[in-house]
Amino acid sequence: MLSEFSLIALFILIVLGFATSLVLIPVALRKLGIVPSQPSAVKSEPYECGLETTGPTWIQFKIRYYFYALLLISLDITVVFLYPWAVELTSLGPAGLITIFIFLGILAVGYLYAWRKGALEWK
Amino acid sequence: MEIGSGINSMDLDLHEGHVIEDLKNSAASALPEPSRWLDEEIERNIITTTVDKLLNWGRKTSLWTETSFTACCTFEFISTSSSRFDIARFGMEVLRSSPRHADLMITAGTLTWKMAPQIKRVYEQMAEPKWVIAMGACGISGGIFADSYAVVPGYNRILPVDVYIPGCPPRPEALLAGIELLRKKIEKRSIAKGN
Amino acid sequence: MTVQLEYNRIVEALPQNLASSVIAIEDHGLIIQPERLTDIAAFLKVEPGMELDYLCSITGVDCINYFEIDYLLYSIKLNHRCTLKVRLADKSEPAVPSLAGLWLGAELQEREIFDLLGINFSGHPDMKRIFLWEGFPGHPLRKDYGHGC
Amino acid sequence: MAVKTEPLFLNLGPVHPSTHGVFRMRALVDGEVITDIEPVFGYLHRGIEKLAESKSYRQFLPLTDRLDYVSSMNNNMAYVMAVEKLAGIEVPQRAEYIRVIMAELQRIIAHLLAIGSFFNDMGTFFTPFFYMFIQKEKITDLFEMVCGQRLLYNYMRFGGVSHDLPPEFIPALTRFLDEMPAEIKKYERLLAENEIVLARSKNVGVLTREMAVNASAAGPVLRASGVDWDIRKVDPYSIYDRFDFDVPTGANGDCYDRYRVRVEELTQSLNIIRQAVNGLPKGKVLNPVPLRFRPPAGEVYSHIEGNKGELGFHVISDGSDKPYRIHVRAPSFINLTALKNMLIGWKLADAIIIFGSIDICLGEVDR
Repeated sequence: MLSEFSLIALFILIVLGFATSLVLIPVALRKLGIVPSQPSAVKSEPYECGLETTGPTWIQFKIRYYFYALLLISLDITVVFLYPWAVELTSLGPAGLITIFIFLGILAVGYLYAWRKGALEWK
Repeated sequence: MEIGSGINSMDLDLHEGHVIEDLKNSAASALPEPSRWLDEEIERNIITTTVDKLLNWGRKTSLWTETSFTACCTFEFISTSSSRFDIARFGMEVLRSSPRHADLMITAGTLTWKMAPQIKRVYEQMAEPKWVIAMGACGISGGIFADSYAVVPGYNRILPVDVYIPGCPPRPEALLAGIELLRKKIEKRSIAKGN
Repeated sequence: MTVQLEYNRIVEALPQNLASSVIAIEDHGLIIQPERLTDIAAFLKVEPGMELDYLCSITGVDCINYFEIDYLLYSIKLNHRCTLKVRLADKSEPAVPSLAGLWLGAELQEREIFDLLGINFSGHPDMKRIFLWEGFPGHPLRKDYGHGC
Repeated sequence: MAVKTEPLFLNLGPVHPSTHGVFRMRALVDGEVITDIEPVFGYLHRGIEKLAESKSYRQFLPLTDRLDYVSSMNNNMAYVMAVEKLAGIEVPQRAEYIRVIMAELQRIIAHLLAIGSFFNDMGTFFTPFFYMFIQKEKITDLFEMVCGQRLLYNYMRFGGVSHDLPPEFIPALTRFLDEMPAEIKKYERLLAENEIVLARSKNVGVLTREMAVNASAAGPVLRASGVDWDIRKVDPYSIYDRFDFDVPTGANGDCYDRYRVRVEELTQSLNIIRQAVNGLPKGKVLNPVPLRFRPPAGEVYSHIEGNKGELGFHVISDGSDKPYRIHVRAPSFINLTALKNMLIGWKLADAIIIFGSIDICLGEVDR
């Protein structure tokens, strides 16, 4: 039983190896001096159309952006739950269908509530 | 205009005025072109290794241009990058407006002293390896406006320039010839020189 | 055809207190005293026969012994034009009342004349240099400004 | 739920992809809505008017090409007509017709670039721009045939034009005139009724009629606000009174109307060129002017309808061979007066479109 999972473990190893190597290659090239790298103070400053930034940038931002992000995440998670359901749709039969609709109904209530409260208006 | 935390636009103007005056006083003579190693044929003991060849091939065939265009040459550059003269044959049709993604700065147009600090700052914020093409007579020597009180007589006062392209504006063919010169120059780069 | 408004017709239409401030009538423009510029301009803007509601362009000229500023005015409805001229003999502290209150179009052009000629427009909402940077020595369009940088 | 937010100060700075050159705006932004904006000029100020005082009349001609480098034929025509009016120089009929043909061809190029970059700002990454660029290259070939240059032509002289039309010019021009309407229809199909274009430009950046007149706006910006003011009709110069064409005006002065006025002006310019080609007389093209050209002392203001608005040259001469003072009435520069009123209250993305719809050229703004 355990051997079936060995493929998945191999897959994870390859993915991790690929990801870390992508990150480490530029660092290695720079350390070996193959790729030129001359960091300077001006280079690390933010780019704002060729000028220094003025005024504070860590400021109190509009709360609207935060609402949008919350709504987006809540709806994204539902999609994650729909995948396993969709794969096993035939074997679950009508019972599965009903449970999913209950699940989506609860989410729809939350979404409509946010909509009514005006979280989506952008003024 | 009030900018908040006590600054108003007049303070900004004064600060920027000082930056321009300092740059104007310090940029009295032309910067040396970074191409003196081009003619060092004599001590050719360092053969360009395959790594050099690979890196130089990769860099010269995908030069991304920084859109720091100022004046009339802009439209001649756009003509060159449009479908008729097609700069895409050189892998250069990508125009980057942020210096972070660009590795070639084509200075298309007249440079005034008020614009000089910004162009210098954008150049310094570009990642190595980077090159500069001074396009047009204004880029080389201030061109038709050389004796004006507000024009920098040539980009090499503030930037190390690699290739100069004469013309006012230079024809697209001249621009492509300049780019061909730059590509030859990139082929000669080698890690041993450490640049 | 944009007809040139005859200047004596303007002078007759001006009320008594303004008519005295007209110095001379030249073929290129009506020369008026700088102090009464805004009153005359306001009058010409609303007077039924004139209605010069469009300020086309302002030119500043450094004639050696005085500064001259020409205001070219159009009437869009009646399609005629008129040029007002102001001459400032005092070259050390040249100042003219600003027309930015009457025509918004004057705002940037007056800043340009302040920047390049050094003529101050009193009452202008944002009187500062427009083309050159703060700290630029002198005003380039003056005849005594050294040539070149 | 009004939570206190602080404004962010932002530079839509000189090095910016959609400021049509080196224009800069200091913006105070609350979230995305612009609360205050201040344009900063001067990044391309080359002091052309000061250079004019040390150049002869003939030497100043190439400098006028570099004023609004997208419409150098119009700049040449305006300057040359001003000096001719000052010195009373006669222009042969054939030269007048050639000047009208060149000026209208230049208007087509400038409007194509204006519309193309207007859609660039809207986010269509260079597709319509390069469609219109194909037509622009065709006109550039026509100009190259006539005067050898692609962008800054220096074609006109005091008393006419420098070269006569080569024999292959008229056939090439008629070929262009025949295929251009189909191209304009292609743009219309792609862009005119596109709902994204409508959503993003209808009632965006409205310039009311009173504000447009008060802020001395000119050209398509003024006509889009409903003011029927086109110098070719209102004060016909050169031989424009011989052609019949109508002046498109918009209704409520928003970005969409400015775009529509420019598209209709394309067809009107084609119309004028067709009439000019049919009426083109024979004869010489230049009454030569002496080399040491000295116009009489005096002052003249002569204006034409440039593609961005009324382009005027105020030439003051003191009888010497160098102009005493040349002032350029730059439409791009004065059209920006109302920029602040048009931008405040809109989002940053809309501000870029409104700014693009005014269509300025930095060479003319900063001179």
